[in-house]
Amino acid sequence: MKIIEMVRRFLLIDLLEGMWVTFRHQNPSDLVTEQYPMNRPEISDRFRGQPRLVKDENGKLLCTACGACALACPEKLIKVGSLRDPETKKKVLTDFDFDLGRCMFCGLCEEACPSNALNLSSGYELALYTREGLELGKDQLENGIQGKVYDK
Amino acid sequence: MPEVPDGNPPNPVPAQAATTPAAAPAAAPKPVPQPWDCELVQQLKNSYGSGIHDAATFAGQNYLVVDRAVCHDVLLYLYQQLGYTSLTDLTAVHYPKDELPFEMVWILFSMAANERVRVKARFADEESAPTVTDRWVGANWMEREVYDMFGIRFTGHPDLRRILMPDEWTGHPLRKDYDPHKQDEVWVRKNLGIESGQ
Amino acid sequence: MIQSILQYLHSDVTPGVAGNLFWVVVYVLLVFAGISVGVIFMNWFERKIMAHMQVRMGPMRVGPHGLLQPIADALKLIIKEDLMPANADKIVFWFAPVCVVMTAFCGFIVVPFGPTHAITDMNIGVLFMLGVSSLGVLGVIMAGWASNSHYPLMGSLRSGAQMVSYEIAMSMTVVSAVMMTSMATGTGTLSMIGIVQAQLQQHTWFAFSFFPVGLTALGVFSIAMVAETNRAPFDLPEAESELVAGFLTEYSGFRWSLFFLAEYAGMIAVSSIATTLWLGGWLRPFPNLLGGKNWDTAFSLVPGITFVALAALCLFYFTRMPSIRAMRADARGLAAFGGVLGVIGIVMLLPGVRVRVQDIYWFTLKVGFFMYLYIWYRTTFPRYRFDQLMKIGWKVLLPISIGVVIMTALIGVRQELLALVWR
Amino acid sequence: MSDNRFYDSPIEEVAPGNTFLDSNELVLNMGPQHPSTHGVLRVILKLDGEKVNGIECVIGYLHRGIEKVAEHRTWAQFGPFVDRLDYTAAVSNSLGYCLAVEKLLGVEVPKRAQYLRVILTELCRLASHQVWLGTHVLDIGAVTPLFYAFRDREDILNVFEKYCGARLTTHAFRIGGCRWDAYAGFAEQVLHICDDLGPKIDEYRDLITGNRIWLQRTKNVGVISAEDCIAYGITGPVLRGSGVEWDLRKKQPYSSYEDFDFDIPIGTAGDTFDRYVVRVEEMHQSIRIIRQATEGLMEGPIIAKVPKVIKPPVGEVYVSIEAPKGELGFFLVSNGSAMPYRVRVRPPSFINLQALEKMAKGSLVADVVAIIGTLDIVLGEVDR
Repeated sequence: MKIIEMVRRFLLIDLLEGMWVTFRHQNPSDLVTEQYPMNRPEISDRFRGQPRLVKDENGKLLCTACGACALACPEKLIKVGSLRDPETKKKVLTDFDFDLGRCMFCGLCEEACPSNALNLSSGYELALYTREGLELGKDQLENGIQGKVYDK
Repeated sequence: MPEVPDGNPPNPVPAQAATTPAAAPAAAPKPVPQPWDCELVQQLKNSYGSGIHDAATFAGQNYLVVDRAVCHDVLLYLYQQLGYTSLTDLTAVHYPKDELPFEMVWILFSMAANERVRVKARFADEESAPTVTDRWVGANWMEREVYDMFGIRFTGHPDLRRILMPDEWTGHPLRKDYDPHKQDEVWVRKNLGIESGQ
Repeated sequence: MIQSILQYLHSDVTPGVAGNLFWVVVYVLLVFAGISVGVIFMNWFERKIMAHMQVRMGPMRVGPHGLLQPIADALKLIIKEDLMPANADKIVFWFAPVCVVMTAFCGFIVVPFGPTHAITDMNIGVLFMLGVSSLGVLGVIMAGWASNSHYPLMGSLRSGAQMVSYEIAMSMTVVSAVMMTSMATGTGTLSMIGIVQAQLQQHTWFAFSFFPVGLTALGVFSIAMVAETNRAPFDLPEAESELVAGFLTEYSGFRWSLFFLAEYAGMIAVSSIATTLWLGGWLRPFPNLLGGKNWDTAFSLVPGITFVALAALCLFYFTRMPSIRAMRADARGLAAFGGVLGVIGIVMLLPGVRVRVQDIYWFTLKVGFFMYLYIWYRTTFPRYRFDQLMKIGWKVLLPISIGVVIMTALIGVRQELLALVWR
Repeated sequence: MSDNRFYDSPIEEVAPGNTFLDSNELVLNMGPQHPSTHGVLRVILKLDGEKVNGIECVIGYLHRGIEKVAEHRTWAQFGPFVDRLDYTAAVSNSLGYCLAVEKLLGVEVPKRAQYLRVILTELCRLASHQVWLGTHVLDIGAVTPLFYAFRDREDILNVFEKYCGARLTTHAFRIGGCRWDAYAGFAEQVLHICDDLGPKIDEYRDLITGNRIWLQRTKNVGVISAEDCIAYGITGPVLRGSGVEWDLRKKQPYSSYEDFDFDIPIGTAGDTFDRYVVRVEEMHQSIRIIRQATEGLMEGPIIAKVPKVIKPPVGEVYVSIEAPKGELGFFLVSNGSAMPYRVRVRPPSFINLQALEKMAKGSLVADVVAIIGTLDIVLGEVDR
């Protein structure tokens, strides 16, 4: 046993083993990286990304302006503005401010929502040129951030 | 199914199915402190008498409330006689309204008995606590942190400086009277060159 | 004038030996440009090979498969702001990269890319090469000193100690190869061309003569040369995880790129020594065993065929490129690159050209093997610690190399020895 | 933090204004921007040539006051913040915090949730150890294992993404159990990782463990004895590498760890190599646990009945778990309101890092880097 060890050491077998591992991996089928804008990663269903206000079949917002999300938010970055409709005596959503720049995508707001009206969707390309652009209003939450689309 | 006109569609709703849990086991009764009485406590009481204010068990965890005068001796006694060889944690809690506002907490641990015990002692403001670095080297940084965050000084500590905050910072952030938005404006202006670090 | 220029084409000596100034200048420019291009593509190869060993793609964006990446990098480095630390020793800081590049390129004066493809042939060629290449350490120490900063200082001191200690083992093995040259003729030579011709005469590469002495010498040399050029696993002077970038820490922009150029040129230079001394330099495989006119022609076709094959590969991948707008420029670039390679390949197949080019081809191939080893080591091995590095240099490589010299000498005079014993 | 300390510190004996050349010793300032200090750790080294004569850590560059933040959030709202402590093992932090609050509330977590927690926490341990392996080996100079380790970590992060929608700062568990049930195909994917990872870990072994350079660089480097470990309060793989068979998962089982069969790997010499072996072996043990937990995953509820607004009774608890870095403890003080009165995190990295001084003194510069790597610190946790 000792002799085998010595022979292995003398013939640099330990180093050659490691070199064989790296050599083997040159096989192009071992590649794992992707070319991002051309290959996009698969996003899971539960992904917590860009916040969206959900609409029902008739295109009406599900939000009832209860403010549960604003209460649940650890960063207190959600501000819900509402007016009481004089006819139906129901709250109507007027404003929904979401400061994405401070959001940590913890998902507590969508958890708190009783009507599943707020959703952290699968959008992940949220980079913008200004901080102000990250202060999303109701419009952007409804229709998504209308960023510039770049093409090579 | 709700729909969104463009951009990234919202995730399917079933992801939230778990928010309405099925029947779960009934919650256990809320824990309350029970008096803790065992040989160890008796030994301590025999040695230190009125120095041991309280010995209790809360949620299955034992703790001792001791007088500040004997706290160091109690800790050493626990180490030497009762085998609580490792200091798991050392921290403080601030109760600004109390007469003795700072409560030091030492969490000791005995590997042989697989048991933890918390030792607590109250200190007045501006009062120094005894260091335990003479027994546990690892207490060095923890005591520095307590000094940094609460302003409790430790007598006999080899190197009592701020550890997490900058050296020249004024104020001790984890005190209850330290507002979360408060900062050392002079330091921020001088060292960061901005008006506010917020 | 023109007559003498044309006359040289019929001679079979190097321009330096012929004393033909025009061709010397041409050769110097060719070698300088060739080495620079070699460094640039070495950079690309290194990044690509390392990337593939590490299951990633490497540069992919600039040009097809990142082929233009080194050129883009070079441009960036030239345009980049050239910083000089306020407390630096200005003159020394300025001179250090110049010194490093000068010494790195000087060595190529005597490197024979073919029997006539060398700038000159010196009778002390190997000695000159070793001497010049070991001067490079001067520039490194100057860089570390002039930066007036801790990391560069430590890096340059490490580099100095390291180069000096590995120089000895390296020279010892060279001595063994030089001793081998005297076997056939009885008179040894230090000339680089002479060493290769000695291998041709002895019908063997020195790596395989006196088995396993030659191979051991090559092994020792190939380890020492890695240390000599500060490459992994002996890259302590620029050990990234310890010294940030070692002696390069304060350098940026063009100055930094000069160090980079010098490092790779140095690698090529020491690999050239190894190739010349042990792997038969420019000689094609089996020049004696597979001798004769037909074999000569067959082997001389190989370079051209290689280039044509590369061109075919490029064109094949051109057809496989995804036909989307974003990739159009890349696809065209690849096709154009293939076209250029193809033209070069066809030119190389011409009878007049192929005879002169094939030496360079075989030489490059052998140097390329060492270059691949460099990259391979770098991807695989952890870095040695300084004391361990010294231990290997002084306690392992030096005794082995001295043993190699003694063995070479003993085997070389074995007949005389035996005669002595028998008598 | 500031330059004043640099000159006031006991290490610095050269008067400002003189250059370091006037002294026999060289003061090297490593960090906070340095390739191998694993974040923003600053280490001041007093060197004699290459030898380290003195060493001092300066921390706090990543201090975000998480303990203060906790006092102004509700119990549930603090959940996402603990992920930012040890960001390479967010799930473990989440488990520790949830267990502590549950202890305070006296809530019994359903069995299925406990098993899910075990699976995810062990996956997280694998991911954390892979980050450690890659960066540690990178510190010692080998580049390639980093990429292999990250490639394999990717599979685990994919499970996290599919389970809870985030890869790094997962916020995976809620007080009382789990928010999400296992997704369709969860068990298959996890078992597939278990099958896959074993051979891949062996591949690292071919690349590193037998390598003579690796052995020379790690054996007898950064040795710390078991007694010293206990005196310093060191926990986790560093303690086990010194030969103390101590693992909270076995000794004080939480979240159903008592159901699973696994070993505690321990070292003998307490050097860098032993810690390396312990961690790699721990990865194999984690795979064993995950396999058992996935195969034994029963049906049932995943969250206990917890009031919407959590108001624990007055009292304090200390609950600790075996995080990948060591014993991660949460000391919670409740005054009966909806917000914690005090949250104290016992960060394993912070306490382990203290031993750097002891371990690195008298070694070489290259060893300091290796020792920082072997302590497996995460500055998010050190500085909080």
